[in-house]
Amino acid sequence: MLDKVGIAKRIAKEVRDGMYINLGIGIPTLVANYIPGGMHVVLQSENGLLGIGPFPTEDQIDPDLINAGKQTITMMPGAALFSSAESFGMIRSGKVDLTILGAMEVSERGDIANWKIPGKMVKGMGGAMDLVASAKNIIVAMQHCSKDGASKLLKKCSLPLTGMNCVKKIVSDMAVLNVLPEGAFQLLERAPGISVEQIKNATEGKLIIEGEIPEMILN
Amino acid sequence: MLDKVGIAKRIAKEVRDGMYINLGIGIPTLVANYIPGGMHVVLQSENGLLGIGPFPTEDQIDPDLINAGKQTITMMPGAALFSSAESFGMIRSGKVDLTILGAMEVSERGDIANWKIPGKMVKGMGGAMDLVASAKNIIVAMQHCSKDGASKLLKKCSLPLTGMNCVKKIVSDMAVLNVLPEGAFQLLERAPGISVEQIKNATEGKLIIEGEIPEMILN
Amino acid sequence: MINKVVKDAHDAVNDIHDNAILMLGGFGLCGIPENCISALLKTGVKGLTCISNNAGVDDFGIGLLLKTRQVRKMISSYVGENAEFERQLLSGELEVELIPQGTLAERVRAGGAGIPAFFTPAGYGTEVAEGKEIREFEGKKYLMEHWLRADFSLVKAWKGDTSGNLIFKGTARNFNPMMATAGTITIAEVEELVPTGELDPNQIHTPGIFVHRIFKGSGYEKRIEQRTVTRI
Amino acid sequence: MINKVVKDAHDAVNDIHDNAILMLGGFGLCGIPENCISALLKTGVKGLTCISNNAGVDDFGIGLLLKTRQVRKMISSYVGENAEFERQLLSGELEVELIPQGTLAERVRAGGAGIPAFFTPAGYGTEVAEGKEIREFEGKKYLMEHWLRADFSLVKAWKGDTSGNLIFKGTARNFNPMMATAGTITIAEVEELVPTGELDPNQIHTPGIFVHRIFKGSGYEKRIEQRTVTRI
Repeated sequence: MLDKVGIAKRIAKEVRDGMYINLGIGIPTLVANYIPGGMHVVLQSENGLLGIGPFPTEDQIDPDLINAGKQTITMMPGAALFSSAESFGMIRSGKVDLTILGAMEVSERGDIANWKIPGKMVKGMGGAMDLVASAKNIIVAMQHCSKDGASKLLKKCSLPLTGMNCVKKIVSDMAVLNVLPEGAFQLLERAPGISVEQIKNATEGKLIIEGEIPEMILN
Repeated sequence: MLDKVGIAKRIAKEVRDGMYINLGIGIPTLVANYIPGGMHVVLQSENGLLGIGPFPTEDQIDPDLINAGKQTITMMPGAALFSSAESFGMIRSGKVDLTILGAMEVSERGDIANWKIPGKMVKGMGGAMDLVASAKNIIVAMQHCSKDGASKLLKKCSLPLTGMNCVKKIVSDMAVLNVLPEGAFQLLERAPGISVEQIKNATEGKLIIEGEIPEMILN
Repeated sequence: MINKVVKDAHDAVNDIHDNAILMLGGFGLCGIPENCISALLKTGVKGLTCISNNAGVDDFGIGLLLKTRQVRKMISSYVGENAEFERQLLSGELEVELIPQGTLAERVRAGGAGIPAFFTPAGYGTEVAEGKEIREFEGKKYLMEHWLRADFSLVKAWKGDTSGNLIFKGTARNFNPMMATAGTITIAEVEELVPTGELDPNQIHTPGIFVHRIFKGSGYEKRIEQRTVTRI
Repeated sequence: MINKVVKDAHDAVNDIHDNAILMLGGFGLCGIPENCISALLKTGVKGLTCISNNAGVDDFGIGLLLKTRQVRKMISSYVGENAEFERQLLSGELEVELIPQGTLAERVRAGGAGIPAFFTPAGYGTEVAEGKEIREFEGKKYLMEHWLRADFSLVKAWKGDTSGNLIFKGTARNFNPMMATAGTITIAEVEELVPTGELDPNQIHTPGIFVHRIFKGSGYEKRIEQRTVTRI
């Protein structure tokens, strides 16, 4: 089973030179640390910045410069600042090439639930609904199963949806899977030490397994 | 009968301290010359400027600084530049206090026609339709009659409309009139030397004359 | 140019009446109108509807107005980080309307741009779409959303001039420019107030036409929610 | 950052194909992509649909492309000042669609902001409203208008960096920023091209994400249509 860093490392391999990328809070934020050097990508923060840099040193901290997770950050050379309306304009018009975000559940049709648990305090969807409704390419970072072993890759999400038919790829702690338009998870890679059988048992939604499934290469 | 400068001078008396004003091409542009000194107003140019200044001197000319009439201009201290989308955003949301523009015809309901003459080459409406549809307060500068004596203040416009129910006030070469919501021209002032009878004869639309109609004071 | 300067935060917000609809700029605690919020605590105005991306934290930002029960309703995209908020919400003292962040930004922008309604894909197929008109354009489904406007918009800028022109700094820009356009009365507090003519017209983010009152704020705390540093 | 620099205007526009839909920035002759227009004259591409507020004059701007019959259709708000345009229009060689200027600006902005349709009051009660859906909001009538997008957007900026970030100057900004957002491929020509990192992130009008190709233009003529001066 992959840990959070493992999931982030595997997702980093999906990044291509020249991409504009929006990273959600949590595991997706870690992806930035594993993007191969020499690759030129630009990270978007939906609160109004293209070109997120590393966290600041103590003397660089600027309260007027935060990311969407409200963390203090720096800017890369060539960064640009803009309003929230412009920010979501570029998101909705598909200018962001890749969106990486976490999920509580994903269905075989690519529906995603990641904002609300009935009975628990609802904090809000933030920008997640806009991102999933508009991104050309969405990769989800998630746990394959809940703590009590129930699958989170479902026929149909049980939680309130964030978006419909939008997830294209999943990197879980157990596997890499495509979400096919006809409504199925296509197994692409296994996490180190995880068998196809284990993945089958952990996936409630329709799972397509074709040929030999390789173990993922992380470095 | 007022000449163009006379109409501009009379309209200038409608200007109040603190107004943001959009001036159309032609007579309306002249109004800027007669706004009383000491009054603080800001002129908007719909191609993206608040704070139009006087025409430049030869050595101030900047081809990157023009008004909506494509004339070279200068900026007042405190001017701001913006895009055409932002410009019409502020027009549509009613932030411009006063719009002054020319007209070929106005109806007693406040309809205005000023962009198209059937059979003649159509150049386009430019920003006129946006301005008349959104301005809180529209004053029209116009000739009361055509060259052959036909009234241009009509029951119903004969030319294709620029906007409906929008004109609030008219300053013509013969008179100052309010356009009443119920559909009538209310005579307010006569041009120097023009009689109420002459205005009656020159106005096809419903004309309301109450009490003594004073002669306008221009200076 | 037209002088928009008022003496201080109290003069700026003093006529904000009970049950007013407010917009407050900021993302998290970044770029929030700190001085206006403090002044509202003092006027004691009640029953406010606050349109703001977030609701502050327990002891800062809009959280302060929640604590004094001055807020009747929050319209936001994310309201975490606030225990008092949670308590009032669960007890029914506070109403909350959650809106996707991009939809919130666009609805405010529409309010300031005279666009009463528009279509966005955000929320299609979710509970956000309930009761909303759905349309298909080029094979994709969209929701119709309406403009948002406010009686008073409270924004925070970095620099401003006496005519009301504003420049924001860093990601403190966020919702401030749109909110400045969507208020019947827009109140701007700035860190630096300069005479008209000192700002470059080409660098202004919010033209003064949108700003009705401006004052130089003081004592900015600029609290940081997530202090993250690179350890060298 | 991502390098967007191409060698020159020819390299920037060479793959613009016959019957492409173009947007061209500018208001009158102010802020028009002079170098891109010249390069299109040389590639000889035909059947273009040009979305541009104006259509240039007889011997400058889009007027040059009209003279060589490379334009099939103009989508504009005002097309005066051009005799050849008038001749082609009356003879039926050229198609023209006239759109209120604010609606044109907003439709392009919508195209770049992922908003397929919106409501505007401009044109209600006029022939512009024919065939369009009409809705009432708060007692006022509005038309539904759709987004505009282009295969290629050609914009002209003052300064740009190698990542495609742009700064415009004066009223040469006009339609350029929205058009930059609404092109499948956006090509920017700039007077000054600087290395990434030299522009202040807070002063950028168009973030580089919208720009696919950038080059330093040359020989800007910046013709003036109405040379008006104050006589001292």
